Amino acid sequence: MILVWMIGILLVGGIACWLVAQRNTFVCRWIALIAVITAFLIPVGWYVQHQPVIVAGDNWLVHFQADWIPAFGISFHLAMDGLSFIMLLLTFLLGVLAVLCSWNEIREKTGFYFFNLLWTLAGIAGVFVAMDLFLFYFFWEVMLVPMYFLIAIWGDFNRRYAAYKFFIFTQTGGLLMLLSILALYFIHGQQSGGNYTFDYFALLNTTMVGATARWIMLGFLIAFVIKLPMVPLHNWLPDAHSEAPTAGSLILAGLLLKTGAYGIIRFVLPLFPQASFDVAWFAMLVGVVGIVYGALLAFAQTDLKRLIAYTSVSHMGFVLLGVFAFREIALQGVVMQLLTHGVSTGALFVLAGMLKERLHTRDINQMGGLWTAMPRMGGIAMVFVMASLGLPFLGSFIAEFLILMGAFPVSPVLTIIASGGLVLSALYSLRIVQKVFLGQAQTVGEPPRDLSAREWVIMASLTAAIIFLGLYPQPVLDMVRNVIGEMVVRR
Amino acid sequence: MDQLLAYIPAFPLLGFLILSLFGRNLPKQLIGVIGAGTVCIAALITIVVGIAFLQTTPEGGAFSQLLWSWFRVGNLSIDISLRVDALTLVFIFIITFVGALIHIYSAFFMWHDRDYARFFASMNLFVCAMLLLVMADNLVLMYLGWEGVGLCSYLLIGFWYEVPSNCRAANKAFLITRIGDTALLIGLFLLFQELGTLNIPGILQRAPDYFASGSSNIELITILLLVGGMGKSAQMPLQTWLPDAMAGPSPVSALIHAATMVTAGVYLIARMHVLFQLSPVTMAIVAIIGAITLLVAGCSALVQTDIKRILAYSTISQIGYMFLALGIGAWSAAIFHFFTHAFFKALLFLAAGVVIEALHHEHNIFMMGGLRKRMPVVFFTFLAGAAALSALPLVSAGFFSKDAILWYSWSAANGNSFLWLIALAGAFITALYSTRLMLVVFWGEMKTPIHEQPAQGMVIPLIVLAFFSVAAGFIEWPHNMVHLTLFSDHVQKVLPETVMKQGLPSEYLFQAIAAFMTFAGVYMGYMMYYGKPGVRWQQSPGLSATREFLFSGWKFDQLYQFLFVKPFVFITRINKSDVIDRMYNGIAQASLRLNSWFSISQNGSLRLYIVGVLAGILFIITLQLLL
Amino acid sequence: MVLLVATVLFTLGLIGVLTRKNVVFMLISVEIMLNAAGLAFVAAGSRWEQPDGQVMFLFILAMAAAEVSVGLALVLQIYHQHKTLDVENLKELKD
Amino acid sequence: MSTLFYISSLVAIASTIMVITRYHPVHALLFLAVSFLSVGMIFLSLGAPFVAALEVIVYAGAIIVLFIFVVMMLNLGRETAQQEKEWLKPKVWVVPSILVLILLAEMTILLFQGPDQAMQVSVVDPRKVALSLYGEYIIAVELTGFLLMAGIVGAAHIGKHQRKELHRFLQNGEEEKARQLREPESVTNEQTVLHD
Repeated sequence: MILVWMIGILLVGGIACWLVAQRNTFVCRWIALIAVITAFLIPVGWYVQHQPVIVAGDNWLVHFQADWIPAFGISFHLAMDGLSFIMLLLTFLLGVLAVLCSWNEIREKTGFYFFNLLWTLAGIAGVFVAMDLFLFYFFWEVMLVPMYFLIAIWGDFNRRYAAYKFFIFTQTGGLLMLLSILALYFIHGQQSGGNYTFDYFALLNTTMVGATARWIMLGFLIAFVIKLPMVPLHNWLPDAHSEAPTAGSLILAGLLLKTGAYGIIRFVLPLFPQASFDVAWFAMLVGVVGIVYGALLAFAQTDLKRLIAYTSVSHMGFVLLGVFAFREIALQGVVMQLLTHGVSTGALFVLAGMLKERLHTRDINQMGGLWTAMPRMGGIAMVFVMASLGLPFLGSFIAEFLILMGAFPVSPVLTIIASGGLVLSALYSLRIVQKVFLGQAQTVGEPPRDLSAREWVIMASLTAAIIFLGLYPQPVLDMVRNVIGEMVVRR
Repeated sequence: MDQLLAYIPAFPLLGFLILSLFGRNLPKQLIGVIGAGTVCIAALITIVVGIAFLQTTPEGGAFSQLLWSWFRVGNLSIDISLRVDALTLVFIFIITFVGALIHIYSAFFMWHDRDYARFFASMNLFVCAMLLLVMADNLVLMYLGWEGVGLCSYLLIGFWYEVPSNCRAANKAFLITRIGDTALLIGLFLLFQELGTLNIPGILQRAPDYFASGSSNIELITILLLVGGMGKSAQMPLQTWLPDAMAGPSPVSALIHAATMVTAGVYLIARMHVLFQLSPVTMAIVAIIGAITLLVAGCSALVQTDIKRILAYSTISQIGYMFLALGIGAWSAAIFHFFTHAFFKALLFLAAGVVIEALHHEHNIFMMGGLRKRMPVVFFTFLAGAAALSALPLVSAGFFSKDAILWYSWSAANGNSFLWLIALAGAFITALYSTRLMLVVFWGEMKTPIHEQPAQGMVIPLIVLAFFSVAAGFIEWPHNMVHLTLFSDHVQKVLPETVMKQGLPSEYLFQAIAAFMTFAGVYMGYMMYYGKPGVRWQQSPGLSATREFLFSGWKFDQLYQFLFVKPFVFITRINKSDVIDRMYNGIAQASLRLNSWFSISQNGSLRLYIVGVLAGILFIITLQLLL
Repeated sequence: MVLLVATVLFTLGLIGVLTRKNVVFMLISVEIMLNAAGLAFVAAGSRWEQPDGQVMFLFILAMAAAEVSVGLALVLQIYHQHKTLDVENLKELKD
Repeated sequence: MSTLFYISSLVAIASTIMVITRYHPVHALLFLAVSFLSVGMIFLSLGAPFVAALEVIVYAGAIIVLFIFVVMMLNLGRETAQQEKEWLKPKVWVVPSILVLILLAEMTILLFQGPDQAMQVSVVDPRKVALSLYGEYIIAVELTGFLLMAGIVGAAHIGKHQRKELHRFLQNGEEEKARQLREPESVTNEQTVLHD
């Protein structure tokens, strides 16, 4: 039931924001903030209550099922296991920060903005807990459309182009997934003698022959790797990230990309164990290509947000590499990577947003020497740049270390190339620091302000999160151990 | 005693946290006290631990403390736990003790700097990371320290970030060491795959049973570890970052780029000695790399004009000696050289810092001169350091350690005359450039007026370090002189004894030759630079090309620039806007083009539409008729 | 035979739609075509002795009535706005 | 096949040809009425009296009347006839007519390809039609109801005499054109006033 509450609060909060904003935008902001914080507190409170049970108990921690359209075997089936729980926490944490960082940034159509923001969050949360494939598709779209509006209305100069591109890419993937879902639905229905259902757990038992399984699997996989994004399909990402408003970038980088990885772990691997194993070497190869290619492109960019966007491409390559290594260590690393990348890249985007707010540019050639004026921001930026290049004691290192460690026995050559990506990541990460914070201070106008209290709260919580994940990742690893373990066994 | 270990890195960490969070609001005095004080406390604890260790060797030869379990996944289990054995003890002593002296020195040296707090925060973090590196119980935690010192090195080289060249130097240092680090990381993966553990005692215990000596896997692992060590320790061919790293403040050069961080490679190899002993090829490579490096860097040091760059090249060269010693299996000699080198090189850098500060940030030695009378304390301490560097027999610590390496390079089982000759040539060159440095800086006439005398707080560390530069050697004498081998006895609780050849000539002969070479170097330097500082030598046209070549560090920078940097930048530049993106835009363009074609037919003429419909019907019916 | 008549009527209607330029005439021709289609339906119904053909005719009738009312309303508007009923002059879709 | 059928067919075709060749709209409408009536006769001969009645009432009655109303409202008279005469040059109608005739030929061929059976005429009485209409076709009837409703509402809405309004997509740049169109319009109004 808590799952329904979490999503419901966001949906209702979104509508309330929209309605209230006609009268008073200030109240609207507070409603949004309170809604997200409540949604955040629900799983936290639940965790505090049930903590001893989690480690010992079975995989599925919370179940909720209600009929939706029984005629077509569609039910409103939500369930949460360790993986979902982790992703939900990330979602709401970043959700709170997203609301906070759009506090002053958004001045037009505030109500509609927060409506879209909360609905996107609700969609993402839904994606992480939906256990009915139809419902999953539904939430998949719920998170897509408001995001489109966020980019298209409150974006930057080139927002239309970016929003279209984002929409077309993701929608193409989404439709392919819908086709696959339907195919799976019918195949399962025929096999089980007319018991047509979209339920995840029922569909798990579908048996398919090689070619069929491969095509259906590809439908899912393509949808997810577009979101991830995998290299030849990554082009929506730099545009969408760089044009979206700060909170939009935060959610895009921190959460939307994660839904792709989550989908692969939740659906592709368990539903099509053999078929996904067949494409594994290719997926790993593409992942490694993504690591290197993303890093090369990131190094060349002069637009700060674009640069960070390409670093996401590079980091998500690790996810692909790790997932298709089919090793427990690597999969645990992938989950860590989802978390830490969400936090660290999200933080970098927030920083870029703050810089843009102050300097009105995203061009790193026009920045420089900002450390003098903003030592606090510089320090924080240093932390996250270091996280992005995988410095130990920050969470990203654990993630990348585990992924590489897990993938190494499977494919030493690819892992070594991927490790080479670490050197490249140092290149682009240091470039950020050097171009933005180091060097001679630009003496145009008065120096920009350092962090305000609100921004300080945002950055401090992200910093605390990334350091905690780096020094004590064990709770996360314990949380997903059963899930991952079962997946490895299944293969 | 075990419970005390965590406090050694914890105090510098505490200093870092206080200074980085609240540093801006604290008064400068307090910052200095916190910055230096935390390291001093760490040094005191280290001494307490050390005394306890020496009195009663703990069970298993090491103190160890488990702090918390870092992460456990599958069969991989990594703890945050510390371990201090005899080898680590030497390192943490140097790190905290020399570190404390340097911190005290910096409290005065950096007094006028705007970012006083940031400096001490970074320095404290460095000490903490370095301590973790050497105290780590497993290789992942060691890697944490390894990267942590890299970060601090980066932050401190680029401390004066407003000068672009400093930032470039910092980036270069970070990147080149990063290449080594990545190799190290891959080595860890391979090691884990083979042995199933990353615990240092576990590895050392299992390796001899698991690996056949000289098998390809162990060679590969050790080579990867070696590359990691080469990156950090600035050995060929990854040495180019260290001279540029001198862009940082002098105490930084002293602490990070002379005494501690750059010897991390030495520590790694010594720590993993079991693996290296199993792989003779790698051992040979280590020795050869050390030999080449010491010669190449020594030659470059001969012609540098920047006082800190001279010392930087000399550092590379001295670490080359350590690698040489490691490669021939003279483990304790290598660690002993690290021990003495830490004192005298830190001393030299600190003294150089005083000189530079006194002369208005003048780095060029040919703009100095005549400082002997004006700054006597600095002169004498510098003299002690330079004597140790050039290994003057019996009166300097450097003699005892370097002589041991020279002796083993011939007499150890893996040694040979070739390595010995190179080491001997290196000794000659070292003496030559040390003399040059001394003569040019402290003799002759003054070219730049002295701006200020060093503060008392800066002089005391110099004197302490000078004392150790002379006296530290006396705890380990050559076998043929006094039978006092405190250091190697201590270290050999962990490290194996050096295997010697049979039927060697007398050790006296080698000592005499080494001493002769040193004096020859000093004499030649005296001939060339005394009185008229190298005018003839500098301006000889035939030599100027060679001089230019050596001055630029054997053109390694240019070579890398040409081989790696330029192609990389070129590739990234041409692909800035992403080729793949063009493909998708191509699709979009094509649809637009099609749209413009088709929209011609969409012209609003109703009758044309109907004709179109009619043509369609006709077409279908004709088909029906014909088929 | 009836179908032949229906076909002829249909084609005549089509000719009318194609050749006339006046919108009113075009509408008239459309009516002829609809009528011809209805004729074909009724003929088919009568051939098989089923009521369905006539039912279909009824629907066509209703549709024709609706179509002509809307169409004529449009004609009125077009005439008011453009002062012409020439389809060649009514190409507003062109860009 | 009865003689009635042949005669009424011939009349229908002839009057339809007249419809599409008339220049004057009222003439055309008169011939259209004849055409409808003769089609009604065909229905009778096919044994469908109910439909025949409807044909007369709805087509020949209601629809023709609608047309005539419009023609009267728009004042389409001799001028229109003149215009039509000018427009209907052979080069305008020859090509479409040939196309359509080809179509006719093809359809005829298709018609006669099948097994040629003599048409048996049998009466389908209105009762059967009504039963089936409100039996199996009830949904279609309701839909037709919607359609008629929509037609009425649509016609009422469109037919409202309203000011010219452009769609917002067309507004840019169309303002100018609209103004240009409106100016000669006022002139013609004056002229008509003068003529009257």
